[in-house]
Amino acid sequence: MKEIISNITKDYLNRLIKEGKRIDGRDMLEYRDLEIEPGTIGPAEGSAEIRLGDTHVIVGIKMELGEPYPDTPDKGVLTTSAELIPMASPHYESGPPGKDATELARVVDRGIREGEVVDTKDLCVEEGEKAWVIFIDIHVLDFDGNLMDASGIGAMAALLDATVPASEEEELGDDYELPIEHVVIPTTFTKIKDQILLDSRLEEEKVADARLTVSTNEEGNIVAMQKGLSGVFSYEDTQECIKRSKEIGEELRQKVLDVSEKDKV
Amino acid sequence: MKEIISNITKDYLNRLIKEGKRIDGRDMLEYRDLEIEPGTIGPAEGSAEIRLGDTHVIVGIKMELGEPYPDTPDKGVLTTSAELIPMASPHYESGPPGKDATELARVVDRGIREGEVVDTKDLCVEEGEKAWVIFIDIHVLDFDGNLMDASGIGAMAALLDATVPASEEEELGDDYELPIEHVVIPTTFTKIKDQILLDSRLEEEKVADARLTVSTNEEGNIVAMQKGLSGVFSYEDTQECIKRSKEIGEELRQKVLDVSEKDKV
Amino acid sequence: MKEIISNITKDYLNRLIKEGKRIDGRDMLEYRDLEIEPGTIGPAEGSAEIRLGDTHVIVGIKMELGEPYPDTPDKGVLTTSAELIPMASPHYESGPPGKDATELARVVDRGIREGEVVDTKDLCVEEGEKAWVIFIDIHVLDFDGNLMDASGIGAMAALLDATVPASEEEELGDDYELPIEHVVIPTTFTKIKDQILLDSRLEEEKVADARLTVSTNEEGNIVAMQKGLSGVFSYEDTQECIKRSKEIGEELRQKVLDVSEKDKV
Amino acid sequence: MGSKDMDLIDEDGKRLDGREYDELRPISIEAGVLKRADGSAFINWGKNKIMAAVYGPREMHPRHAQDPSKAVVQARYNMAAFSVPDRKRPGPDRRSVEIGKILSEALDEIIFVEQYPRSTIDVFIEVLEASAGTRCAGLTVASVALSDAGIPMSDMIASCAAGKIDGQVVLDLGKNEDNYGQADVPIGLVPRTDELTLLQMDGDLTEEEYEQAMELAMDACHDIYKKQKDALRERYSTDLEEQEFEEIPQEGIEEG
Amino acid sequence: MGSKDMDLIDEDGKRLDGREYDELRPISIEAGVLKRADGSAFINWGKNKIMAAVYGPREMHPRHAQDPSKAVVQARYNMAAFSVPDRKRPGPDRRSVEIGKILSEALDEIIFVEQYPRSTIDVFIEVLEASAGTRCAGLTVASVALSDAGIPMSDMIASCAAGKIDGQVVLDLGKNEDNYGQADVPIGLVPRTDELTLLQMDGDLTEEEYEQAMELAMDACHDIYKKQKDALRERYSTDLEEQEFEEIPQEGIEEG
Amino acid sequence: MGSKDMDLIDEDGKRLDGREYDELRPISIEAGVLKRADGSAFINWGKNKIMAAVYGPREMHPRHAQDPSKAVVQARYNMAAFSVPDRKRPGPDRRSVEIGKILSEALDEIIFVEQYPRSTIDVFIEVLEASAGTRCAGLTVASVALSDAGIPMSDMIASCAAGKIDGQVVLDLGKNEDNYGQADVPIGLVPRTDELTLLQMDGDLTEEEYEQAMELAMDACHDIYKKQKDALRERYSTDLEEQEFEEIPQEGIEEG
Repeated sequence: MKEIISNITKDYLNRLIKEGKRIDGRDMLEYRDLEIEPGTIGPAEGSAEIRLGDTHVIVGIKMELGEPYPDTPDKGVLTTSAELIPMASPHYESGPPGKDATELARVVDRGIREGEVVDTKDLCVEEGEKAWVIFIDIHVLDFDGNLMDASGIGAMAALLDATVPASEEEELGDDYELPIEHVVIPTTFTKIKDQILLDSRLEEEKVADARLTVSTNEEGNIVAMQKGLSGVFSYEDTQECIKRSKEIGEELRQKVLDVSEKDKV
Repeated sequence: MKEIISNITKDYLNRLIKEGKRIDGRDMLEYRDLEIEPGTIGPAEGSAEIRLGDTHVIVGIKMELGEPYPDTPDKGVLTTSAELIPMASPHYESGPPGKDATELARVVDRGIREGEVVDTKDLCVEEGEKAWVIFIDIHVLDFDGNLMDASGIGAMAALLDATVPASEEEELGDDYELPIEHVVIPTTFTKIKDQILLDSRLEEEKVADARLTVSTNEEGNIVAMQKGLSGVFSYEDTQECIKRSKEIGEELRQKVLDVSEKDKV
Repeated sequence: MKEIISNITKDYLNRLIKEGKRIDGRDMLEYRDLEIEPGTIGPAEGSAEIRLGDTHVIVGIKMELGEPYPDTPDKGVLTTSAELIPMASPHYESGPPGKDATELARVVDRGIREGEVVDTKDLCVEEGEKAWVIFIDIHVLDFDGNLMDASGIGAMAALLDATVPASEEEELGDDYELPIEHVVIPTTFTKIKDQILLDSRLEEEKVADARLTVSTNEEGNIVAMQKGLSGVFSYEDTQECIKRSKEIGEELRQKVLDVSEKDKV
Repeated sequence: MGSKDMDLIDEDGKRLDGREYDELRPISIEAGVLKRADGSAFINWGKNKIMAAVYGPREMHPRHAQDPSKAVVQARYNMAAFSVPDRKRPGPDRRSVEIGKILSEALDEIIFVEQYPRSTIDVFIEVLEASAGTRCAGLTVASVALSDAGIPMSDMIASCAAGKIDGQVVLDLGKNEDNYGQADVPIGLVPRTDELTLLQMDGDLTEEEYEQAMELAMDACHDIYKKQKDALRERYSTDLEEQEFEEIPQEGIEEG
Repeated sequence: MGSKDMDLIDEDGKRLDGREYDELRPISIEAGVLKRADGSAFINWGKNKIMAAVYGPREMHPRHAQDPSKAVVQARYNMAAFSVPDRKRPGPDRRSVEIGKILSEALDEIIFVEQYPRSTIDVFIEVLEASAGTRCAGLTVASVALSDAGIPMSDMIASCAAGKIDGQVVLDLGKNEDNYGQADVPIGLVPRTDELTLLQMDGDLTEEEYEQAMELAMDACHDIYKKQKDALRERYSTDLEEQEFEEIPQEGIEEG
Repeated sequence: MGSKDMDLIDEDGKRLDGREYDELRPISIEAGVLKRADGSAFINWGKNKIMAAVYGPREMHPRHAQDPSKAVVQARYNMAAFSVPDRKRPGPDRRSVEIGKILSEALDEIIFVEQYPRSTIDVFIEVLEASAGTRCAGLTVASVALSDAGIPMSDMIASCAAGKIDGQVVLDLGKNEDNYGQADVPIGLVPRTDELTLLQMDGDLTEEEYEQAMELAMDACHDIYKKQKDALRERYSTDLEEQEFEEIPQEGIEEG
């Protein structure tokens, strides 16, 4: 699964970074162009197509009636899946989700769940018996780094696009917009030697020592974090990432709301 | 999975065919001896043992009460499975069905389903709630080519042999014969160089460029077709196969009805 | 999976045994020290930790309400699983249970089931609808031979420790001790050349030709047997093993009852 | 094919979506749409949205599956969970396995596989939105992606289906027509030779109806072939305008 | 073993199917019944119908599973979905895995495995119809198939069970006897040495009952052994009469 | 994190189990508790009971997964079926896969992996009883097991969590606090350098609360580090007292 890189390229990238430069000319804590297109998938209850540089992800939302969990009988159910299909990278393989896809799905899931993005109480149809189950499916078509953000922002935009198909069921009334309470934005940093970079491309991820995803909501609170890879962050590093995450999160949140044609939630 | 053959044998077979001959002396569009023995498996609701030359297949029918599909609430359910067990060939492996077994099961299934062989309306017990589920299981014991026909004809004969075990359930009345509406017969052709052969043996399949299965019913209509392998057929080839399929299908259909001790359906 | 041993060690062990000696100085039909500690696992309905020499096994009992089997509508359900986790031996691998784990679970299961250890009639809540399902999970932490006995005795002790959590369900009354009717003790012999050994350690198992497990109950009756490995036993061998199994079974049974603080069942 | 309790052709001979009996749904194809893949293409066919990517020729793993005389063409047909009204559970079902197999065989014919012994050419077909006819659309777009990848081929495969609805033979069944029609005949054609590399049929057809269906479908494949070539032409002209920003020393990149 | 609410022996000491306590169900064995397999045999034992096929010795895959000092005997025990009253889901369940393991071990003993290092000898046992005692019938027919394949062996394994019903020790339990009896003891015997390569027991037996059961079962194994040898004798005589039609140059056929 | 319908801190500022806000649950660690493993340790942390075993460095299989430049650290996190109130189905679920991944990464940092190219170092973490904080307890005990195995390391990882309950930042959430609290921040620390090899966070924290949580957790990690070192010291002193009975010629034992 791991993307491999030659020593020549590695040296080149490390030298660039030492000089304070990135391969595409960005500043260290600058984001790539982000295109968000909601509603591209007809049969989905909600969807969003994300292009973050050359990273291309589609997130689709499907809803079905099911049983609530026994410990939350008055709430709907959220479930997030990610497939790293072999279309997206020569190193992805067919088959059940591996470790990377599992981590990706769980990190996106926690951002949405712990950030209380969806008002799941509004998804209960009959306490303990029937509730809407929301499937968030992440489909990665082209992989040029930073899947965490592309997928997490895609999930957020797809949820904002989603409609509960109540009218398809008997006696459940009209369709209604999925009730969204918070807009959570993940931002992912990597550390290469002593330098912290935001929104890394694939080549940068290949040489990264450590990775940190910070998800914040519109109140500027932190709702989820995930460190990855073998390297380390200092406590001060994490403080720096959190500050930058709040700033850029604010911008990206506004962009997501704009394309969704929604005001603040 | 693919059966491999040496160049010597390949050349020999190609030379034979060029001379208009087959390894067992048959004409190009001639069928092998077909033995059909219905009812060999006691615990099955219906069964048939097929010997097509040295190809040896047993098809068993089991029935259980289950739920109808939501889109056909007033119909029973048909489901076909095939296992290419390692007993039948040194190249088959244990484990879940591979591509060949999957294609085999689906082609047999489509012939029966699209040919409307079984009156599935007669298998509904309670609309939307309870219906008979018919399991057609194809068990290949010995493999000398043309599994499509051996399995498809075996499935047809086993269905004609089958009894719905209604008396085993409460308040469902007496057992009754599975209601059969059409008798569908698949016939399979291969193309080797420019020659079309009917009912190929294993060695012939090994050198075949392309394969075509045509299934017809007692009205002489085509109900299913499936082309396989990498080679091509011309449109005219397919017309020739269809004509021959109707002829030989008529003969085989009579044979199936004879051993089933049934008149025309 | 199979434990491999060098020729030097093999020769050494064979020579020892020819001289009537074992690697740890025991007599041929002598058992190792057996420690049984019931109730070590808090969340389990019953548990026991077994140390048989350096073999270390934990057996946990969990209970859930479920459906009885259709052919025994008035009885609870027993199900036994074993995992040979890679912690316990460098030769165990992650993944679904292999042949050895499957045989282990089934032999333990048969001893309990055929020995009618649990009064399963007392576990039925509503005939044909609801009954307690008892999960016996065998977790092997350290493997120095004779898993059959360590696991079987551990399962017995865990069952004696178990409480039916009736009070967690509505209208099922108070918790009650799992009703135990018989105490079944498995004892396992190996045959190395012409010598029969009781309770073999790992190195002995590695050179063993054949293995025989005999399970007896408090009446001295045989309730289950299982021969394993490629070698043979004579009929007279099996008679000798049965006699010894009854003797040592009596001792071990008393030990299990003692630690369980129970009188005879 | 389904039951017949829906009128699929109106009094004027028009179909539900207003098409004539011999009219294709709107088709648009774009080549070269993914960065990582060696070749790629995207097709919009009616309401079908399908992406195809090609990787290879590359060394085949596991080795015992290699063919010492030629490349193995492996097409994977996969439906996204959200591509259909009722969510599809991820992972291959039997239908996907069969379609992957017949698409692999259909593409194998046109590729000069002998040029790449011990290799694999992987073709990934992802159905993002499905609305009847995905295997034909998938085969069509996969051929373009193979060309985009520069795989040596004798031709492309153009693919579409004809079928029978309300007793009449028509081209390119839409979703309701597929559900409530009486027959469907998907084909894959080598346009230069008019040979068939894909042929399936379901339903109930007389010999004459079969022949009508084949004529409609084979004609339409030639139209589709034009769209495939246009997409490639468009792709090459775009390439000339673009300038890649990034200049990583490419000779140094190894892939594990 | 099951509960006891069924009378299994009548006033005259006869069993449900009219057998005496020491009587086997009818057994017939045929060797050499499959074309592809290197050896094969079919057994009808009461209402059991079981086919066995042998492939090998052949190179073992994967290689890391090879034993450099001997052949590995791998028996697969499989029940057809339709072999039992309630359809069995295809694929190995825990019971099949265990039976495959103990049958592999039981057969290993008699095969000269040292003659074929790094090889596998595969024995496929397919239960087409099951009616109590399939593991014994399977072991019996597998031994014949191994002989038919020309695998060098020191002997065959003959196998049958004894058990206890209505408090009495009897031979070869039938289906109801198995369901409602009190014990079952399947054994596999090397007839020349009277050694046991298979031994299991379920239920409740005193030492004396165990000894009675073993005597019944061991005696019966010698009768079964005769039937095994007869099947092989029959097979060889048939061979002399047959003429193979087909004359493909066999030296040329390689298998991948 | 869960809803908030439970009081988790009383009027005196004490938590449900009587702890202060900055107090760890009782922790005891024992090293060298398994015979077969190359290294092992057991931890009792509150009501968590977790065993860790280390095998390796040993040759990695399959070979294509080997790294020619270093050892691969593979941690497997597994919960016993009986470790939680509702029986956990055996086999890895998504949570276990993720935790195994992040623990592997957290441990990799401190091991001198370059010393063992093409090898694997396997760390098995078995949760026998689970009661909030198993990943931290698992990482802590795994570090001890690695030391016990004699794996060359730059340091150990000490791990614990801080979180927020009833609006207050506290150390080491217990089970009810985890279920009904508002945030949890598990960390893994390299005590010598105060660097973070593990960091996750769930819930809702302001920047200030995050900083309070980190200070609590980092301080506590230094206390835990002492317990880790004590466990190893205890282990070595025990070793000197013990005499192994058994004297098998060890040079002869090969492992396949």
